[in-house]
Amino acid sequence: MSKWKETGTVISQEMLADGVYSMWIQTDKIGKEALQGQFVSIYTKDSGKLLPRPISLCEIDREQGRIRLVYRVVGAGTKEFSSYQAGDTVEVMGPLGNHFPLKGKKAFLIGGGIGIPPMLELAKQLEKETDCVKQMILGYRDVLFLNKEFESYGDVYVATEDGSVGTKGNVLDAIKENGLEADVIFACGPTPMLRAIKEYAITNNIECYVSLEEKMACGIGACLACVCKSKEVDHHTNVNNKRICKDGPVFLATEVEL
Amino acid sequence: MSKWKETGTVISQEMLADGVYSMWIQTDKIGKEALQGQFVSIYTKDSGKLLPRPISLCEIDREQGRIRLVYRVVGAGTKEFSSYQAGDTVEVMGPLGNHFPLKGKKAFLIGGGIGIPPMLELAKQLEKETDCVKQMILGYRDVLFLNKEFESYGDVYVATEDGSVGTKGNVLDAIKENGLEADVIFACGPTPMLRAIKEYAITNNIECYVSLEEKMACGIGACLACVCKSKEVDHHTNVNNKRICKDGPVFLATEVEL
Amino acid sequence: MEQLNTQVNLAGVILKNPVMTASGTFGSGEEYSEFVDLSRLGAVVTKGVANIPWPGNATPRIAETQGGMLNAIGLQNPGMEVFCKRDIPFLKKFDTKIIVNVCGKTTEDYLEVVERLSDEPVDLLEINISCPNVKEGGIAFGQDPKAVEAITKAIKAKAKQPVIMKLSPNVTDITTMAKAAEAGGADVLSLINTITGMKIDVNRRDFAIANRTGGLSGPAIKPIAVRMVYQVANAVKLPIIGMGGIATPEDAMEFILAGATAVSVGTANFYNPYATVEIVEGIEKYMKQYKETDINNLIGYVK
Amino acid sequence: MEQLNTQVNLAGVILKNPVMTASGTFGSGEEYSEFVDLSRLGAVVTKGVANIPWPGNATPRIAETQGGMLNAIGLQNPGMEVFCKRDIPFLKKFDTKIIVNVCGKTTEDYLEVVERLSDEPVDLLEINISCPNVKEGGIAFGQDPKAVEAITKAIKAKAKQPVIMKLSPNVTDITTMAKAAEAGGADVLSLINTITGMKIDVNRRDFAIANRTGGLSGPAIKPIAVRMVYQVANAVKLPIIGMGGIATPEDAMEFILAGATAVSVGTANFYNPYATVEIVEGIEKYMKQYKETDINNLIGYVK
Ligand SMILES: Cc1cc2nc3c(=O)[nH]c(=O)nc-3n(C[C@H](O)[C@H](O)[C@H](O)COP(=O)(O)OP(=O)(O)OC[C@H]3O[C@@H](n4cnc5c(N)ncnc54)[C@H](O)[C@@H]3O)c2cc1C
Ligand SMILES: Cc1cc2nc3c(=O)[nH]c(=O)nc-3n(C[C@H](O)[C@H](O)[C@H](O)COP(=O)(O)OP(=O)(O)OC[C@H]3O[C@@H](n4cnc5c(N)ncnc54)[C@H](O)[C@@H]3O)c2cc1C
Ligand SMILES: Cc1cc2nc3c(=O)[nH]c(=O)nc-3n(C[C@H](O)[C@H](O)[C@H](O)COP(=O)(O)O)c2cc1C
Ligand SMILES: Cc1cc2nc3c(=O)[nH]c(=O)nc-3n(C[C@H](O)[C@H](O)[C@H](O)COP(=O)(O)O)c2cc1C
Ligand code: FES
Ligand code: FES
Repeated sequence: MSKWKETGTVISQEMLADGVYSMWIQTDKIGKEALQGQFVSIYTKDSGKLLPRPISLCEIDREQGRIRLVYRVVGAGTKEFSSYQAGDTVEVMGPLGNHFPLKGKKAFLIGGGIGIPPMLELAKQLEKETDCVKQMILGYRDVLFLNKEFESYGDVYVATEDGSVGTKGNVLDAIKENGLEADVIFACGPTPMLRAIKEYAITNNIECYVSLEEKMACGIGACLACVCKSKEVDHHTNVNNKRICKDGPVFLATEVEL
Repeated sequence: MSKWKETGTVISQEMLADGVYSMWIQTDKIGKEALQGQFVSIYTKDSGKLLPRPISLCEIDREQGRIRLVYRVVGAGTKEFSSYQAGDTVEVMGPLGNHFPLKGKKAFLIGGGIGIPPMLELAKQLEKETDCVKQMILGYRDVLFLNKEFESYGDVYVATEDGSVGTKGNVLDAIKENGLEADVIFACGPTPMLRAIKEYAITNNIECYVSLEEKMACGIGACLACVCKSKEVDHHTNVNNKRICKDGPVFLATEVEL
Repeated sequence: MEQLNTQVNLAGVILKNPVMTASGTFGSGEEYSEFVDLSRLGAVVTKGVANIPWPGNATPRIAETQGGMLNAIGLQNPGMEVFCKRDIPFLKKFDTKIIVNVCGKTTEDYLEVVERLSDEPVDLLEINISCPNVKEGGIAFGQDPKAVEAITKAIKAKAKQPVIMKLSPNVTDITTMAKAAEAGGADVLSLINTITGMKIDVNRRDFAIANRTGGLSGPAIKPIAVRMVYQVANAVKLPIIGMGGIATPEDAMEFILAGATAVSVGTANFYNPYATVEIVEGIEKYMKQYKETDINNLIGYVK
Repeated sequence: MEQLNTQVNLAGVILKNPVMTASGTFGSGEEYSEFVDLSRLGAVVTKGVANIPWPGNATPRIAETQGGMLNAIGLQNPGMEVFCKRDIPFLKKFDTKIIVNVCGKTTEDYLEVVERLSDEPVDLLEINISCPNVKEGGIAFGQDPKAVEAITKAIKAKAKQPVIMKLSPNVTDITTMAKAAEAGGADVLSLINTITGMKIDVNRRDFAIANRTGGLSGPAIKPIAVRMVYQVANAVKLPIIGMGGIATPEDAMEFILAGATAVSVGTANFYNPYATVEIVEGIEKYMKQYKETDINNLIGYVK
């Protein structure tokens, strides 16, 4: 599969919740090739900031070559992106990384916080390509976003830290509270959450895919900035390291150390 | 006189000739205090470029606190400025430097290339405050700009390097060709032009004011980046250096070495 | 919440807060006093002063680089007599500490200035030992530990005020220089001075600044400066004044957490004349946000 | 107009143009071959290769800084066996020169790699003598002229290919190191490697990268790199490969005018994967604009 760096055009920009934005971008080639679970590198226009901001694909319109990013403003780069309006240009490289496999009979799609967005395209593709029953478990601190959009693909279970909506606690609490079961897990979110899910999956003998994060420079596997520890010696690196940007971001939970 | 750094608002942006732009900026305080011959420092929004771009005031609307800049795109900073549109913000510091005195019975206002703009506000103020007869001598490489706007203040003589309009040659050629005379000269433009004008002024015993340029950092006299050689030991620096940003940009031609 | 304590101690001199100006970027304060109230600052550090007036280098003296700038002003200064008569009385009008930066070509030059300043109302002396032209065979004082120790000793023997030695970053191991200054009796260290750099104008095919090389400053060099402050803070016992690319309160905190007792703001003044006071205010905000009442608890916090 | 000559000569190896990749930023070319045709480049310089696989440092390994970045990858590499079997055959498919960057912890480590490569189709060896952990009491080989000369000699005694010594900028006087490498028999010098820096996250109150310090690269360091290339070009007779912040054709020309025979593009690849080929094309445009038919006339033009 090929990759490109192109100048995309913003189609729409919308605030979903305080500090969380949704941006659709028209690309030339990237959107036509991208798959669920892949990400893109977005570049600031400010020459003082050199590195890519990796953002997962929340939705992909392959027909029209459009991608949707849902992101939280955490620093200067995402702040710049949130200022873009329809018609503005944006530098995008992608599609990057591997993708979630479309498999399973009964799946958990687990997203924590800003790890929720990539689950949307996954839900859409599982719906389109498989018969898999999808159970979305979404964990938030407090304010909800994107949860409504999951409803057409299956049952949505929400956990909030403060208990203001759904289960009080984390995504595993929501699974327990609702007595849910699955034969495959797809998860993206903060590392402590992924660690707990991995343990849960091993205990319950469930196949589990996690999407990881790390600071990136090249985004394509060349610089070795973004590695995670792997259980076995990796084929490419010849050491116990896997490149999240290239060999991931999606890994079988059992092949990486969290 | 005070100085400020403020966030101005672009009122209009217009291309006058290939690569030469005219921008009106609404300021809070700067435009209310500025005088003919002063300049402002404009800052890029790009964090990779730290230093000010000093630009002369081409016109000042003191009533409304507006300033007009006419500038040529020569590098990344001026290129960024040329992309600003009405409503955009722009970082401005000023008003900076000293100013042209309003004096003389019969004056030459000489501008060479992008040294022409500051002569416009000078012509306006001489018209308003004095009885001085103004003869504008404007030197261009080829394409003309701003020349029409000078016509309401007196006779305009043009010199072009290629002879396409007016006198073929430089501003001094235009003065000779038209047999012009003056008791005071105000000039701004490239150093070789100023050097020739200084010599002409000395030969003809005419009081002559020149506006100089140098690379600047602080723009307010603190860093000593922008000095020119002065004939006498300077009162402030205690050496033979004057600060163009603070003691200038306007100097009596006889007090500086060109 | 308790009162915030932002006071820091530099060799017995108490600064109301750790924010100072970097020598050479702030004149003697007069020009920037149109933008900021100097009484809000911990200290004002003046442009380098020599025994006699120096005309400095030819122009262009500066050039912009990405995220930074090069300068080769060449230590232009009016000489100590004019400085003492004009600039010190001006600064005395403000409620801030006065630190005079001293430069020279020979040890004797430095000593002459130090002696001239001894009865002036100056709080600290900052000795710039990375001037380009000095007698020791063309190697700046600041690049040879023996020379650093010797000149520190000589100055300490004459100085009435506590002495800050300002170190050059153009060295293999900054801790060697810091230890040499400590051995020579320095009271405080300041770092970093500019890093030697060069820019070539590819269109004119000539050096961008007349002096060929110049000193690199600004945000571009901040990671180098933070590293050196951290190294020195962990190598000597002296208080450190950190500088190099500080433009925001977060930048200042980075140096303080790395081990700086005070910080100097230089190049940032050029693009934000309000920078110093904004940093004073931002440090207080940071302390409140993290519920820290004494800035001294944050000095060298990150180990 | 005559044909342009962009060929340059590095110790007898003719590069079709002076544009190369900087070690460690381009892997072994495979990843970037999706963006650029490697046959357009003067040479591809590989990531550092050691005698055995190295796992590198803990993450985070990088941090962004203004106009630059810090990295402490820690020379992760698959070891020379996998490298020779997989990466060299891949690169041989392209019409470009192959330069292998060699790293090691001890002199013996380096020699083992150099010997292993001696019968491989490699054009030049680039020896990285600024690894953080080496046996000489913690001081990198590259910061001591005696060590530079000794290791250069040792490598030259074994190497079948011409040897490039890659110098560390973290030194007081880069010309001393350059002369030491020349005395040791180096064929070519490359500079600069990264400058040691540090970033502290003031919110987490911790080092931004796990290794605490990292190497600063990118446009921020360009003025320092140009200065060092200029100094070395005027101190030794060897050809120089210049690098440090090159992102545009103008940047490349700045190094060439300062005295570099070839240039390497590093950090710029990360934000512009097409940078190398754009620079190749831009240099040709520059030559045409200034009616210069031979790039060799521009090497060291600015004196
Ligand atoms: C594979 C992947 C997918 C991601 N998908 C999303 C998403 O869909 N939505 C979303 O809001 N965020 C996502 N992130 C996190 C996102 O990359 C960061 O929030 C963003 O880079 C912050 O940039 P900034 O300039 O605002 O922050 P700053 O803190 O100013 O950034 C400074 C530097 O750190 C890097 N950085 C900061 N936080 C992270 C992080 N969490 N992961 C990697 N690099 C980081 C930046 O890229 C930049 O180089 C993803 C990260 C990865 C690795
Ligand atoms: C007092 C004064 C008044 C000026 N008035 C005008 C004016 O009315 N209209 C106009 O078009 N230009 C004017 N200039 C020149 C203008 O400052 C430069 O053209 C502008 O700074 C170029 O910026 P850049 O980023 O486009 O170019 P770059 O070459 O990318 O700039 C790089 C650096 O060099 C500096 N620089 C480049 N050229 C000059 C120059 N000629 N003088 C001083 N600094 C320079 C820039 O400010 C910047 O710091 C004036 C200069 C001075 C000193
Ligand atoms: C224009 C300019 C002039 C300077 N003059 C002096 C000086 O006279 N004495 C001195 O010790 N340092 C001088 N410096 C160095 C600064 O004090 C400071 O050490 C350096 O610029 C790094 O800080 P910054 O990045 O905040 O500017 C000068 C720096 C600049 C930019
Ligand atoms: C992520 C990264 C990894 C690097 N790895 C190596 C290496 O393995 N060997 C080496 O000699 N230099 C290495 N370098 C240094 C570069 O080759 C180059 O000297 C330096 O980055 C300056 O060039 P630049 O500013 O264009 O990046 C690395 C640099 C970076 C940014
Ligand atoms: S970011 Fe370079 S290898 Fe992943
Ligand atoms: S630009 Fe600083 S003194 Fe003029």
